[in-house]
Amino acid sequence: MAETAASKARGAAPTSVAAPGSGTPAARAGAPQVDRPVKIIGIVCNWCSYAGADTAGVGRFKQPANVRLLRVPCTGRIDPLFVLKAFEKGADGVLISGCHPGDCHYSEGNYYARRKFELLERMLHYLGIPKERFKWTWVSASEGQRWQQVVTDFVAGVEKLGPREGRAL
Amino acid sequence: MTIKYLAQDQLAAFLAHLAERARVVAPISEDGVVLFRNWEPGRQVDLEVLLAKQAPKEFMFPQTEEYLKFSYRMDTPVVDESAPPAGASDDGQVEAALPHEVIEVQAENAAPAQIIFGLRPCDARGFVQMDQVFGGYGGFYFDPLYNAKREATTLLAVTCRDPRSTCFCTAIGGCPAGHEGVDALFTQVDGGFTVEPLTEKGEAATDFAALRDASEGEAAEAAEVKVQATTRVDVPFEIDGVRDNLKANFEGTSWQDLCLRCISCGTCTYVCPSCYCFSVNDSLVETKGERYRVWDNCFNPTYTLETSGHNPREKKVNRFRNRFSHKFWYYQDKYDSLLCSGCGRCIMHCPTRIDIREVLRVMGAPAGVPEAAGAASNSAELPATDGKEA
Amino acid sequence: MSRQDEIRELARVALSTGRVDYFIGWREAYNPSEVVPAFVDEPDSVDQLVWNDLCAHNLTTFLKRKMNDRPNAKVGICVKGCDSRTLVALMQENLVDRERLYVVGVPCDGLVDRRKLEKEFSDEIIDITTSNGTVSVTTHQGLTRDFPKADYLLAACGWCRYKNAVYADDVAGPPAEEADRHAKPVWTDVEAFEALSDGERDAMLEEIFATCIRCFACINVCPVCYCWDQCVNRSRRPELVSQKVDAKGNLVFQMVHMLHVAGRCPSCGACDRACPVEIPLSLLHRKMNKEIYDMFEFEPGAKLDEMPVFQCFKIEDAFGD
Amino acid sequence: MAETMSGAAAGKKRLTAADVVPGASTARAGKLGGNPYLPEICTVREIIQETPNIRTFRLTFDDPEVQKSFSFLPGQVGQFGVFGVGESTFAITSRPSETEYIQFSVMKAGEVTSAIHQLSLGDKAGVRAPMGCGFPVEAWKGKRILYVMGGIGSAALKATIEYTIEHRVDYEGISILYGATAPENFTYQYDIDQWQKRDDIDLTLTIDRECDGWQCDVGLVPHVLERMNPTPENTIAITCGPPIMIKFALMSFKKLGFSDEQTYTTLEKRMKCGIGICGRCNVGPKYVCVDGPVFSLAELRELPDEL
Repeated sequence: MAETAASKARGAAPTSVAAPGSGTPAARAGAPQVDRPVKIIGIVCNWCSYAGADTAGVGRFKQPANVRLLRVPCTGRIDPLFVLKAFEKGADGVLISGCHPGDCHYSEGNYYARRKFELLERMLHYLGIPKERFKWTWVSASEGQRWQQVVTDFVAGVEKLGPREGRAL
Repeated sequence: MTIKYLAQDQLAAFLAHLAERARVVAPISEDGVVLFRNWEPGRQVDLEVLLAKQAPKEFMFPQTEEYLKFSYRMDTPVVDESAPPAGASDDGQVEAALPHEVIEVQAENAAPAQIIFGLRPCDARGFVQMDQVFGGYGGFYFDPLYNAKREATTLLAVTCRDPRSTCFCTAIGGCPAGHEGVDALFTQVDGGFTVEPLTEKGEAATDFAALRDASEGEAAEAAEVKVQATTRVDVPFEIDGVRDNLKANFEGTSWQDLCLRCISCGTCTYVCPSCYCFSVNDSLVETKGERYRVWDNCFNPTYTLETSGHNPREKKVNRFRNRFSHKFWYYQDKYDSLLCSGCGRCIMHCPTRIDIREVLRVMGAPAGVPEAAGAASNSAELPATDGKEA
Repeated sequence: MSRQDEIRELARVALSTGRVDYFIGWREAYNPSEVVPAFVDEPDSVDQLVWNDLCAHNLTTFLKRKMNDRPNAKVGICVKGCDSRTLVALMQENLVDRERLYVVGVPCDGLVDRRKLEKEFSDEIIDITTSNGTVSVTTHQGLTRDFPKADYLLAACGWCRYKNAVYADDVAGPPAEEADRHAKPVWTDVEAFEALSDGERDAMLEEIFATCIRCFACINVCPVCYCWDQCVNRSRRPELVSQKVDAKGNLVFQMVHMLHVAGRCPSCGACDRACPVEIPLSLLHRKMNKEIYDMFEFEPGAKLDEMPVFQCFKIEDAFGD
Repeated sequence: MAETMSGAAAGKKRLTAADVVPGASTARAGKLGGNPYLPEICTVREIIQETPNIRTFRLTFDDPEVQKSFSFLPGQVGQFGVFGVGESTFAITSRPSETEYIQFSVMKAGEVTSAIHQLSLGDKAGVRAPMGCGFPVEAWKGKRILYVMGGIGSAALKATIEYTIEHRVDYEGISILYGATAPENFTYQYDIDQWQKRDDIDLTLTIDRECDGWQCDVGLVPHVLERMNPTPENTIAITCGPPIMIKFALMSFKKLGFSDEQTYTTLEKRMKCGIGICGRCNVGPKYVCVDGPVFSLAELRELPDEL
């Protein structure tokens, strides 16, 4: 890495990487320094995944309690800003779920949504949010067991990384 | 007061000495972008680039400044049955209710001692101009947030040896070696700086062993540098009558032509040493919150937008006119001072290089003249007169 | 005829025949090293229009809603290849009225990065001229130095594949020689940044965005960002984007801008050039376009008959699990 | 040395931060001695539903000292807000002689007013008051006062009406023309009843469109005003209401022969700081928050047309 993109863009010598304070990335990327339960925001559509979570609850499927659900009418309503804001305000993970493609209550909301989420996911990785911390998937109203699986796996993934200590986001 | 001398190689030691008792702020280059930043031993002060991208006003008037902290108790308040129910609004919407039992409200105002080194006399003059509005001038309100920082700050300015073509401080009563607001004036001469303490604060800040009395030759050189610099600052417009002409030209059609290329961003106001407008916001997370002010600017379309949807300055041209009228007319009427120190940053950093000098040449001239000259956006602009032959 | 003369002639004809009410091009500002947008409404005034290596302004910004106050005027406008893509992006959304528009395509061989030249001097630049691939720069003190143009191109010009406008009514002079438009785009800058470790990227992004002052220059200059007083970045209640100016909030602020123009932003670079504190926003919008290309093989604003990718979908899209 | 710094302020003493009483609001320590950004905490004591979307809030300052010493001029305003949402400027609608409470009438419209409408009895709110300039009621002694108001505009004039009624003997006459879109949209119904009973107040009520059971006038305020045909002689006309009503009322006054010097109105602008600093409420060189909200038409005539 001879010259970084940013310093190149600013037309100067590549000093930024060695800027003060940046000398400890390894320490930051390593084990969690804060000991607290991870906080996860789940954004789910009203018609499928919220109902799916409900099904899981009614079925008494055991699942981790770290996820706080935010109910929206449709995954198509989820602005990528919601996810960015969640991370900015200190969420350790964000989980998005809605109706399976083809099953959208509004016919096509999730078709638009999946294009957005795919881009968002790639941008988040770029901004330093690893894939374990952001997941988007589909869970229908009847898939209580799938909801349990999705949540359990996701929380386990986030817990492995621990609470997030990002600088940029 | 006697003129002192600081050798160039003693500058770092001098700043380190200052840093022991106060925060030291200086123009520092990061990837070629010069900004006022905290100086620490080992960092290079950049005085070669004449003007840092932004004036150092953020150290007196931070871009985001929390000034009130408050907290709520979560107890359920006793509700009188006869009162209208809270939360249920008239249009039937159910809104999230806030907990309303405020238990603490505290004013916040941090003002540690700080020393700004390497600002220019125009930057210092910007503070003097802002002092009027924040200082309760004319019986208006006194702003404790700004003034606490202002009083805790020492301004060590450096004479502009090589003014830019966009500088016009002399046109509005300033000078590349101006004293207004400056606590001590440094002037670059051969091998170092002459140092003139101008105030008690300046005396205190420059009380340092490595400073010796300047020789006659050094003092003479500094005087010559100042004279040279002053003669090289352009006088692109005549300030006399600008206020009256702006008033007379308020409805002038040339405003429209001048603002055509403006994109209505806030760059000019945020790099300006004397623009001071702000907005106030509250934030509340669970039971704790704060009230803070954050820079705002008159080019922001929501700046004057009222709840009813009415906006007194809805169009770009209204907002554009307001900035210049405020600087050279409204402020003068109210505070007996201009609100511009002639640094030219708004010209240099405007994405479309809107030229305040051109605006004043056109709108600050007697009514009728610019229109007669063709009004067109472009023909009114004169080429910079100095510079090329220098 | 030089390209500059072609532009002047096309403008003169359009103005004198009444095809347009005013014509937007470029002209010199207070010194020849600064070029600014010019609005010409008289055929006699067209000689102020210039075309040189500093004409970086993307003039399509001035076609945005609420930017200027003559909603029904007929407008003539100069567009370079990159600018034409923002124009097409606006047309794809039916946001400009083609009936009122007269577009002059200006073939472009790459422009000079004034800021890169500024870094070579502590003094102010007052004149920049180019001939035969050499840039001559004169400073306020009277110093003149030459630089090879190839080393001081705007970053966006280095990987440009659209030297000619993708949409124009008339073209000023012969087309520029263009590499294959259908070749794979080059993303070396983004790839260099991606190659950094997570920690390094994180630290750099924080450092870069800490300097943002939220002046909204990037947003207001962006030709495809037109919400003005409705901008979500200014919303206080709900406070969707933190109104406090700090590094994290600033990154969210910029990301909101980027994601809102996703599929419509062709990385024209207007935001990078407008930023008064020189934040390299290309790090975000170029990355975004790299991913969009990877996902859809789509380039924003390249074809009139396409829809921005986030305003449509295909049932067979293969994203997610 | 502070003096030397502000050349332009020569002759006027420059304050320093030491002159500000720590932790004191301007309500405690005066306009120049306190922190003008610091609100006084108040408790909501009474809420009156005036119209479907207007409520009147009666508040007491939590500090009895502040409550005791609080005074204001009719027409002055205050910043009333909910911590965590923000503050807005409202006319003080209590009687200037009232010592027990301070009162604001708030129409639900935006962010802050919606939050204010959620306040219930016993809740705390912040108040910075008084601010701005009031009406020159002293100078008006011996004159006839004509109030012309519409809708929520009554709030801006309420304190002044009460003041002139309290000092009725000082004024030659009091006329009130009050218009609303419909009967249920009249504020201060309880006070209107009192005013109606008095024969030394000339009260005219009007609604925009006729409706069942309505006894008083029908028609838009400016029309009714012209029908009333008040004499401009020794009269001060004050108007407040929706901008469009003010505009036409002012035209009517002109038609009726009122001079600009005897016509007053109050202006409204978006405000933040309320103390003449944040910059947005200016009309030319005048700041509505500190130079207003009360302006005579003669003063307005001097200002650029940017309302």
